[in-house]
Amino acid sequence: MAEVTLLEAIREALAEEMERDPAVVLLGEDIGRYGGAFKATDGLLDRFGPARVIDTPISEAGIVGAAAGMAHYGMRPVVEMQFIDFISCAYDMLTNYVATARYRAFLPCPIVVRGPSGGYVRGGPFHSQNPEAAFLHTPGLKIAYPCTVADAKGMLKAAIRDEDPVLFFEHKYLYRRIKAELPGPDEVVPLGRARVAREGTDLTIVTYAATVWKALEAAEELAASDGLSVEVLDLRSLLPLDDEAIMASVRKTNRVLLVHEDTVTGGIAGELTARINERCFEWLDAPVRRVAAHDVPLPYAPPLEDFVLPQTSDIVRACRWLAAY
Amino acid sequence: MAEVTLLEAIREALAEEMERDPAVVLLGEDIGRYGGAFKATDGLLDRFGPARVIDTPISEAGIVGAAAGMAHYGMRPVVEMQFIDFISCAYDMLTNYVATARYRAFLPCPIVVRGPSGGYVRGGPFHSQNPEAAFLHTPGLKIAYPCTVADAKGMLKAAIRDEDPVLFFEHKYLYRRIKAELPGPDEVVPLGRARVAREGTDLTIVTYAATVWKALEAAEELAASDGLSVEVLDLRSLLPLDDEAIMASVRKTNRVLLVHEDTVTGGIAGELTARINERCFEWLDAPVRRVAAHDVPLPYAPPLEDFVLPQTSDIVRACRWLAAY
Amino acid sequence: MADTDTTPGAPSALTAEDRLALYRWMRLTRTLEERLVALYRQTKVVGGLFRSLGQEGCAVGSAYALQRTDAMSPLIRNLGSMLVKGATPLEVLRQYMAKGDSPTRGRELNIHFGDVQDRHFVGQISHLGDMVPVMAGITLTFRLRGEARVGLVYVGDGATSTGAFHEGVNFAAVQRCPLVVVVENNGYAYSTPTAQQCAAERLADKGAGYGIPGVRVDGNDVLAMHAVTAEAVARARAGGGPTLIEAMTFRRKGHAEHDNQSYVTAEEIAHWAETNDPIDRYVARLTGEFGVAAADLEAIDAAVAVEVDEATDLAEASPPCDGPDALVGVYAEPARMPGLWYRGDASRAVTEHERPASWGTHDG
Amino acid sequence: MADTDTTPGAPSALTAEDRLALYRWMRLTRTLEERLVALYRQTKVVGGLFRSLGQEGCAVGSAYALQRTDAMSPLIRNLGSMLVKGATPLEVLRQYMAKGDSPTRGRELNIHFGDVQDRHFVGQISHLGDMVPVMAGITLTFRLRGEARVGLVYVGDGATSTGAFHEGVNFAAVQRCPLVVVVENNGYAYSTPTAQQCAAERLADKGAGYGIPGVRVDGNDVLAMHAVTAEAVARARAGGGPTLIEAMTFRRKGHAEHDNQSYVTAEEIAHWAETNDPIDRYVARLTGEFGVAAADLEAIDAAVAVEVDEATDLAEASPPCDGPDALVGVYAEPARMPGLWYRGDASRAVTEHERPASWGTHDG
Ligand SMILES: Cc1ncc(C[n+]2csc(CCOP(=O)(O)OP(=O)(O)O)c2C)c(N)n1
Ligand SMILES: Cc1ncc(C[n+]2csc(CCOP(=O)(O)OP(=O)(O)O)c2C)c(N)n1
Ligand SMILES: [Mg+2]
Ligand SMILES: [Mg+2]
Repeated sequence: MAEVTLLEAIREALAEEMERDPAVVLLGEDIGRYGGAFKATDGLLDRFGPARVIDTPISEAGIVGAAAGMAHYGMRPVVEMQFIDFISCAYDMLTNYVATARYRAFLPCPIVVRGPSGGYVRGGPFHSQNPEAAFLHTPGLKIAYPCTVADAKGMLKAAIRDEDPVLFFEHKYLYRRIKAELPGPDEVVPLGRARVAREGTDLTIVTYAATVWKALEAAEELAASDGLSVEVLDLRSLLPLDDEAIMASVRKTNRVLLVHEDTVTGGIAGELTARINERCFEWLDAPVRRVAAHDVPLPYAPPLEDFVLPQTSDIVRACRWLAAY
Repeated sequence: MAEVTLLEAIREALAEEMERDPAVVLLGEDIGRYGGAFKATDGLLDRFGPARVIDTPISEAGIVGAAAGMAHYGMRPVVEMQFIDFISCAYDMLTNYVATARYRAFLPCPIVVRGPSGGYVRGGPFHSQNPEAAFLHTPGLKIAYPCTVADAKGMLKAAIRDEDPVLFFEHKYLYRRIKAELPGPDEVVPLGRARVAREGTDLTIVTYAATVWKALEAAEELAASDGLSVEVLDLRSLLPLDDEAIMASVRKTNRVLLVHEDTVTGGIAGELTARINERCFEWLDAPVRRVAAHDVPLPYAPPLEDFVLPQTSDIVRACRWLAAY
Repeated sequence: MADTDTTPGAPSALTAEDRLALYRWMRLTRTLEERLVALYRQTKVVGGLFRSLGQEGCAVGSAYALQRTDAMSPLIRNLGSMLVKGATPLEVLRQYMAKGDSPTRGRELNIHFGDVQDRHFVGQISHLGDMVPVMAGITLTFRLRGEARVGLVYVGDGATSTGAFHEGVNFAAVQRCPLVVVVENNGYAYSTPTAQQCAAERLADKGAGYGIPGVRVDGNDVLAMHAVTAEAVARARAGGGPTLIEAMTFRRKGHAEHDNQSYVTAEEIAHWAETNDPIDRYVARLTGEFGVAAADLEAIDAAVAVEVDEATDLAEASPPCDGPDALVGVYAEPARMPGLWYRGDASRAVTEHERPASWGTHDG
Repeated sequence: MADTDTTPGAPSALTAEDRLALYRWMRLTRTLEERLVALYRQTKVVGGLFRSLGQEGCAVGSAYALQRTDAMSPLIRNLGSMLVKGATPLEVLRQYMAKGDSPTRGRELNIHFGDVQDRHFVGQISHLGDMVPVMAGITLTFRLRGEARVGLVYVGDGATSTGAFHEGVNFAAVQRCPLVVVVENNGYAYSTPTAQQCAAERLADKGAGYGIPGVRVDGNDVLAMHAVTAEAVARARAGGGPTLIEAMTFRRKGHAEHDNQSYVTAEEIAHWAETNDPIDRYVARLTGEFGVAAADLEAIDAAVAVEVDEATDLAEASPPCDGPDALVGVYAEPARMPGLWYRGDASRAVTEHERPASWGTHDG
């Protein structure tokens, strides 16, 4: 089997789910003839026609609201945000209308809102965001953020089949950089389960998205240079969180480093620290620590962006500190 | 001096700041002749005229954007959200435009966005929200959430005088329930500083807003029934957080309970746990624990709302658990 | 009467039975609301109470142009539309009283409830304007599936200022969704007069900017309201896309019961009550032009009163909500949320908690 | 030519000097953009490059109607407007090359920068529509202070679909802000043709729904563009409130340099280039109707080329950004953010970090 990129895996997932279920429709800006800003939907208009690949006006709240209405009446809309940064324009619709629909009015609302997120791409403050933490305290939503080709495909399929709304983040730095062979067409990767990206015994790095790859690099380096055995846990699913997997790893290694690309203050690492502290306090041999972005809007110039975002060498240093604690 | 309600303290702060500085203007829905849904701006139109008390169309993004523009040109706009729940409609404008203005374009943006927040009032899912956590990972914003009459007045004055944008939450359950005498007209309470609401030595409750009062009730009860000495720290300022005050209390009592009205998952207690763990790990004699709302949209019927929100008895039980650890 | 684009609709389209039905819905709306006021004064209504006094013609006339399978999204002042579409007084009473067997099991207020299985009204949220995109999506679904169904969404003059209204109408127009947008221009949004909401003299003129017809109609003439809506519904059903209808009416009560409407002169309110009450106007027409006997209308009134009485008794007897039920149904799977550690297995712990006195919010 | 409401503006309002200035700004815009393309191909531009080829008349003609103290908010395709308003080629080049001495010190891209002290253009953000409310607020300030200043905000055909556009225009209309809204209808929003963005045939018709004048103008006729804008500016300055101007133009390049515009026929692009280039059209008029010697225009072209060359040299010599500078200026107080624990005092630690290859984003 040929290798595909993460972007191609997304496209395959969309195509296969559209093939499988006629209720699946796509909505978004420039997703039809143009195939989307990153070409995630390239070719799908030709294949499925304009009734299922719907180009929309520039109106994120309108699109998400329309998707919700469609979902109430049996459709399975998948909405593309041209860049995930624009999801903020649909913040009200997502948190107030979509997330609460089932609870307050018994309205099924199985929609997926997906799009390119993340930095390391010189996109500047409005094309590099990681908005996941803003949705973490919204009961009713699910949040997925895969970082491998297989997960991107399998979790997108799971998200589309899910009975509830799912925010699905795709790291654009990985879109074309990550390649792998894909398993069979029906590999659905369930939401809510973390993935052990690398086994280890001395300490655990809990992370997700692009920084999984940096954590793996750091683990490699630490094994070679320091003889440290670092476990890397890829959360993949941020809501719900896979508490079992997290706690199992912490109980094994007794030292945890949390890494994410979002700003340190208010990022998901806070919630993770609270959960670990609540359930594994007695197992901790060192404080849980965070490596994350500086608390600034993400700047655009390469030296600035590199300085603000977490880098592999940061993770290495933090691990050494933890291991020595 | 006569006692005033928290609501009156807000109104006084607005009036005094408008008196002091002609650049201070108010914008919001129904704030003029009607005086605002909760009457926070009652009488101000008559006193300051329609050029300074501006009734707006129903358009939260529009109002916040306009306030930002005014602030760039030397004004000090104070925006009222009729209910803070509607701040979600201005989420994009606040997080992307307002918060980044100084950093990305050297634009001063001293605005205050204030409004009634919080539950315990049978307001249902859309008139009871505590949206503070959604803004916590937005560098560039400040967040204030006072719970006493003096703080409401003094911090609002500080917020209006601040050079940067401040989200200012006013708990509507407290609006008319809390009364106190006010200090002199120029008591400005600086942002970024917590307040010890009650001194204690056995354990610390870190909280803010309406649950400060519940924590105080619980502390009282625990002193009487269990002989426990509970310190209650009122954060008041959520961004920036007063790390020094938090850590000082934790180092003194070695046991911490975090309490907030927002949902437990993704609420601010996560960030607090991370910071305490990072700086006071060695001082902790028990895990940091959270008492917060269940992870559901806040329902409206009294038995449901009471069940979902943290109550005094919950805090009492949690403190006993921590003290016994 | 207001300046309008349309003359009262051709009554021939409605049968004599229809005409009485319209009367009955308007009367039921008013009687039920009066009952709610009584219950509110007895503090049996939890939260605020929102009146549609004087706007019943607009709500009832428009909703009556829909079929059962058509979808509708009401505003807080569309109690009449809800009833026409099949909501029962009992549901409404239970909902306002936050009963455990209310349509939302106590989770949401007043007429914020829905039924997309049978009667096809969609539970709105408070955030104004948000229902417009949602209804655009529902009606897009109808169109894509080739179903001859339409949707109708109500917004107030105030809600036209929201970004969501704009994005939703524009989306519907571009996609030629079978959607009728009824803007109820009742002169005020809370305390804000329409002229401070929008500088256009006619909200109907917004239609042109979206490339859809915009018409203004006398919303207090139930037959005109019906006729204009029926025409828009027919156009939508035939594939002609959305219509924006501006219905001219007047809010004769405050925003909600707590609001004494001090910002409107007593004369203006009295003037509307005396000269432009939709029920009075309709009664005059029914008994005049249509030769209906006053006794027939009185019989309807009496039946309505009995219906509301019976529903009230049932609603009052309904059980309150049960705290732990709050944990059910946020997600399809798992359907129930876990409890909180400090409550242990004492899931009924709430009974020991303090109960803050009920405290109405000032908004819908 | 496009169907428009206006005939080319009375040229008498402009002096011979003004007319040459207009030419100079258009030429400078085009030459500077061509230089940016060259630098982009040399990978010296960080991120995407957005062209205004064929839209220079619209940008320059409108901005030329403003005074220095008037405020302006540009779109990504308003390089010409920025230059007219006082931005320098050097600033633009440094900004596109992410230099340490660029107007935003490397924090923001392309022409996202501002100056509200002197030249009065406001740094926009990417989120389309957001600048409209901001400009409403700025111009409301002018009105409230009794200053005879106006504002001009550019939006594309695509941005008119956003809620922020709607809320901003409505706010400005109600408040009679001295704001001119220029909708540059260049046929496309990224790949989406205007007809899929809005069902109205004329975006100018949106004006009526806000109660403000809406006019359409040939945006590729720099003099008409100037005249129509000057009229709207005069109305705003006189207290007459906002105007919505729909400028008809055409985007002859892709959304950004990476976009090969496959969704537009080569014929259509060629047709616009051959028959409706704003510079060519203006040159014909200048040398014909206005009797300007071709040599005078060539002299301007030569001077512009020198100016751009010199600016390029300076910009290339500018220093790159310094990592730790990223920590300065999020708040007024404290002006500097603390470092991160694992970097210790090694604030230059970044130099050991991997440097991902530059990778242009596909958007503005
Ligand atoms: C986005 C948003 N902002 C503010 C409110 C608060 N609010 C509730 S009803 C109302 C007035 C609505 O006026 P209108 O749309 O004219 O409807 P009417 O009440 O007159 O029927 C306001 C401001 C809200 N519900 N949603
Ligand atoms: C709210 C928002 N959604 C999506 C985008 C992505 N985007 C950037 S430019 C663009 C097209 C803009 O078209 P138009 O407004 O017509 O301006 P033009 O590029 O034609 O000058 C899109 C969709 C954005 N910047 N903001
Ligand atoms: Mg109204
Ligand atoms: Mg365009």
